[in-house]
Amino acid sequence: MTTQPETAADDVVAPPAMPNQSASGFGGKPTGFAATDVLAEGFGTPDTVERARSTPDDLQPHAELGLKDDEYERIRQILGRRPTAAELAMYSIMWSEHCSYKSSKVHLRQFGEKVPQNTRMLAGIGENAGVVQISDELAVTFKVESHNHPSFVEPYQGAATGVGGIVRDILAMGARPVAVMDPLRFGAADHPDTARVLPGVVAGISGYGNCLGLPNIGGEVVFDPCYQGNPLVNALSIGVLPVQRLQHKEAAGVGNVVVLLGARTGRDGIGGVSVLASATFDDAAGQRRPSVQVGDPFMEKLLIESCLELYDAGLVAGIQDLGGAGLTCALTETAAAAGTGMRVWLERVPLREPSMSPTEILASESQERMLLIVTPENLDAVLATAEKWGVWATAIGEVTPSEAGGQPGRLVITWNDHVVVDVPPGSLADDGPVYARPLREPGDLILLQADHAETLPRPSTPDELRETLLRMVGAPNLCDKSWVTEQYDRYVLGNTVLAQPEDAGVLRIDERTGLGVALSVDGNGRYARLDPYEGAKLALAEAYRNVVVTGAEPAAVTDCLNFGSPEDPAVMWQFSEAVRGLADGCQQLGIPVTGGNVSFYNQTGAAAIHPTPVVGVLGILEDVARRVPMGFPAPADADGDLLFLLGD
Amino acid sequence: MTMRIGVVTFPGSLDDGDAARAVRLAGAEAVRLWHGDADLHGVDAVVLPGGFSYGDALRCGAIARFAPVMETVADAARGGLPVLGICNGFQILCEAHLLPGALTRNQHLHFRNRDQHLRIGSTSTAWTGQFTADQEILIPVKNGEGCFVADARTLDELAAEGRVVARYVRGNPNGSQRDIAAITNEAGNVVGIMPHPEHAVEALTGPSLDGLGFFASVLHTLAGAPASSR
Amino acid sequence: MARVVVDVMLKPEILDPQGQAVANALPRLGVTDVTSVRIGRRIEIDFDGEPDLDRAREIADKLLANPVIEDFTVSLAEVPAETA
Amino acid sequence: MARVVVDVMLKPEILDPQGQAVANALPRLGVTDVTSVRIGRRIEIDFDGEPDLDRAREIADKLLANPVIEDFTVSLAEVPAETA
Ligand SMILES: Nc1ncnc2c1ncn2[C@@H]1O[C@H](COP(=O)(O)OP(=O)(O)O)[C@@H](O)[C@H]1O
Repeated sequence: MTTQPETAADDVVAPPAMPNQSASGFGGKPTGFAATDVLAEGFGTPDTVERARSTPDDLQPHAELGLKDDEYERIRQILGRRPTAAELAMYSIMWSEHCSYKSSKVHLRQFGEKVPQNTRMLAGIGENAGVVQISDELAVTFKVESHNHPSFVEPYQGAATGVGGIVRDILAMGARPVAVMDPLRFGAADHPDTARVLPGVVAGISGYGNCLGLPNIGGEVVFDPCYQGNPLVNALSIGVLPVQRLQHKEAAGVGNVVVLLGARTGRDGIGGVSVLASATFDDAAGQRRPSVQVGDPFMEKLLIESCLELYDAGLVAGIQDLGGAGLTCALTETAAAAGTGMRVWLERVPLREPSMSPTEILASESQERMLLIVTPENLDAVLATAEKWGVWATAIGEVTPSEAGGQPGRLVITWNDHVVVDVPPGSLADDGPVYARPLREPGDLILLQADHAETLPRPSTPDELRETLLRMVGAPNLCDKSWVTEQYDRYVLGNTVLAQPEDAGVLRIDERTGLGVALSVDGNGRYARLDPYEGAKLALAEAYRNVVVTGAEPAAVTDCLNFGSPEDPAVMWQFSEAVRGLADGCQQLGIPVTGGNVSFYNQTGAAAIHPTPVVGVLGILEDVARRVPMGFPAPADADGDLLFLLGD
Repeated sequence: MTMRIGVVTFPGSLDDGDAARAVRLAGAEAVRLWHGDADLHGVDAVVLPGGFSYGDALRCGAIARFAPVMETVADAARGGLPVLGICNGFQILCEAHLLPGALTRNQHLHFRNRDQHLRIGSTSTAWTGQFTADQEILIPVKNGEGCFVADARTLDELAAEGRVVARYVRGNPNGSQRDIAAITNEAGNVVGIMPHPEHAVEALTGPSLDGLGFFASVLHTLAGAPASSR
Repeated sequence: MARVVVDVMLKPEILDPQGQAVANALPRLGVTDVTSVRIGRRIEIDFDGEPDLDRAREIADKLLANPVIEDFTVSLAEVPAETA
Repeated sequence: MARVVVDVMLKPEILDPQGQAVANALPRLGVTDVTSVRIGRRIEIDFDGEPDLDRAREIADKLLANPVIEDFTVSLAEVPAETA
């Protein structure tokens, strides 16, 4: 892990080997993103803008990449020509459900419209993570995200990189990550595939989170057959920052340098976002294998330390994590946010495999990378910090002016002097398609709701009661979770005030004053299946109560909305109801949704999972020494303590 | 005079901040030492903290052993400087051959974090003088590779020479041979312990305050009551 | 008795953080001419009677290797006399 | 380019819980004639120029194996053409 400043300083770089399909290791007919490079074959150069102009009628595999015919037409309109292979891949990634929120956008607006008056929020929806001010000097940022499909294909790496991804979101806001939580859903506890998925997922979360030095302060383990072919692996992280260290993703400042920081780029995870997360997960998982991302928590730890050092030294003008959509997303979002243009030399990106094509470099989801915008005079200091921590840092581009007349600039990407991308970045990042998909209440809902619990037989003898009780305490959803929680470090950093088996985790944030936060994540897919509106509210209420009983004052909400296919009107109805319920609930409780994540296409064949909104609530404790643990303390005197039941 | 205790940070160290906090709570000054800097900056003792130095690649502690700071630490340790290796620090001390034996994958193959009872086996080391013989303490254990192994002769020697500093009681969390949780070198200045005393120094965040004993002990040792004289 | 050896290595396109960490440490040992280090597993399976390569391949595929990210090879090996 | 392979195995007297776990799982796959499974590391080192077995042995002794619990062997290997 040496830095590579010479690449940054040098304009002359030995050209990497030509793209070579057979070296990609996937064999046979290229699929997914490799297919886009087919155009380049036989020409010795990648598909360039120039070539796209001269060969307008070349057929392009847009459908294979998940783009609808009309979406492809819109791309041609935006560009005034057919897209290049690299551009096509970028649009397919950025316009995928996962990145564009094209089916959920119209519903999620409610979170903004119904937001209560609140002065604590420093950054909200649309940022990498919401930021909440907790004192004059300090703020916290937190968010929950899904990594469901990758965790089914490869449980260990899928879950591990889920933790890695959410931690980078937190880091990108300027915060030091200080804890993680992991709401999990699996199929039946006694199903053979659960024996594959659950231990792998738990080991992955443990392996990555423990190695990063982040205490795990809570989560959920829920079993239900509806998750058999589609487990839910959600990961939450929280970080702390001094208010003035808040970072932004804007690539502002013409002439500023674009620096790629962290691990080298490899072929792992190519197309993972659009291929894995934005399609129904039905056919052989084997086909998706090349999309597996492999995490390196050690590299992420170094990345965290180097970024924090860079922030504190004031060396960062803008920053964005590389998440699901890799460089494609980071480049377009940073440029679009500032309205500037950007010029990128793709051959400067440090590669693990020299034969990667420009499209592959842009689409790679290699983990543990961040994109920095740095002023030219700070570049050397940035490279030196990276070298100190042993991470790669490479200048790969620069910020360019907006167009004449105040129009946003263009993102121009070359690869060994071939112009492979020339697009308005906003068209990728902000102006993707938006759908108001049809909604229809599920046909079986009336029957489901009519089937009351009151119709179940009740235990009527002491023996039956005993038997029922034993069955309940032994039930996988109610039993002791320490097989899972013991694999997680809850002590590291020395600020964990409450963790398992408490209903909420409590962290000390400020050792001087005792200021701290409480966090709980909850969800109940069965309630939400019966009534998604009330189910979402219930999840919110449960997390809210769990936070309140520690003595904390709830301040903010994050959510991960796990649903089936948005193309199914019944699922879309569940989704719209759940969002409405969560937004109404937050309005009533007077706390804002500061961020979250939507995960669609969680289904096996035609069968969707139960709609599963998972809600995280953050509360503030002025002094964590006054937290209320859930166990009864040993009574101080012989009379014992009095118990009260509140509420009705 | 305030004692100065160095806490080394390797790439991948995680409990370095906690170790420094424990040092401060015990009344000493914590001096942060960097793996790439061979200078110990005149500290009176050194703590090698827990974590995953170099990502635990190959074997835990295998690469950290070659860090520039470790050469100095090893020389100083042979010269009598008190050194405490906690968890990953213990692994590094074994890899550096400053302590015998090795730490291997937990027998049950899982990372395990729980509050663990230990019995102090030796109070004549630089780090345990403030405990009483056979005292039972409660501190967190958390590791994936904490199973202590050594050949029978070494194990017998450790027992015969009173160099088993602590044993697991009420359950062995990782399959360690003879329930060994902590050992010392012949001189008693170098101690390696798998559980985490630095996580049991505050009532608010730990299962007990028992961990403070290790840090209080070394201050007492340094203040002029050499371990060997008790 | 017969011994079968299964070598499991990460697929070439998969990141090998362990190998990388070792490669980065080598210069400190004075070794500068190493271009790559990859770390995998070597599994020695002793059979009671005849060595059974097909059996071993099946075990490797189901239990020893993770076909999503790893490749494996199976071979016969001499059993060193002293461990037999 | 030249590749050297270092195989590192736990000494026979050291317990190998991972190998044991695999051995215990075999009957469930219908395999009952395996007497022992041991899991070690296979390390592939690519040198820039000449393969250097002595160099590799030195690296193995100092870094790749822990002599307290492990034995190692060093050998030359063919480098598969496609990764060259
Ligand atoms: N996946 C998980 N990760 C971390 N902690 C968990 C996980 N699952 C459960 N826990 C913790 O274990 C404890 C018990 O969980 P659970 O039985 O689900 O409690 P409850 O039913 O009260 O929510 C809680 O503190 C919870 O946060």
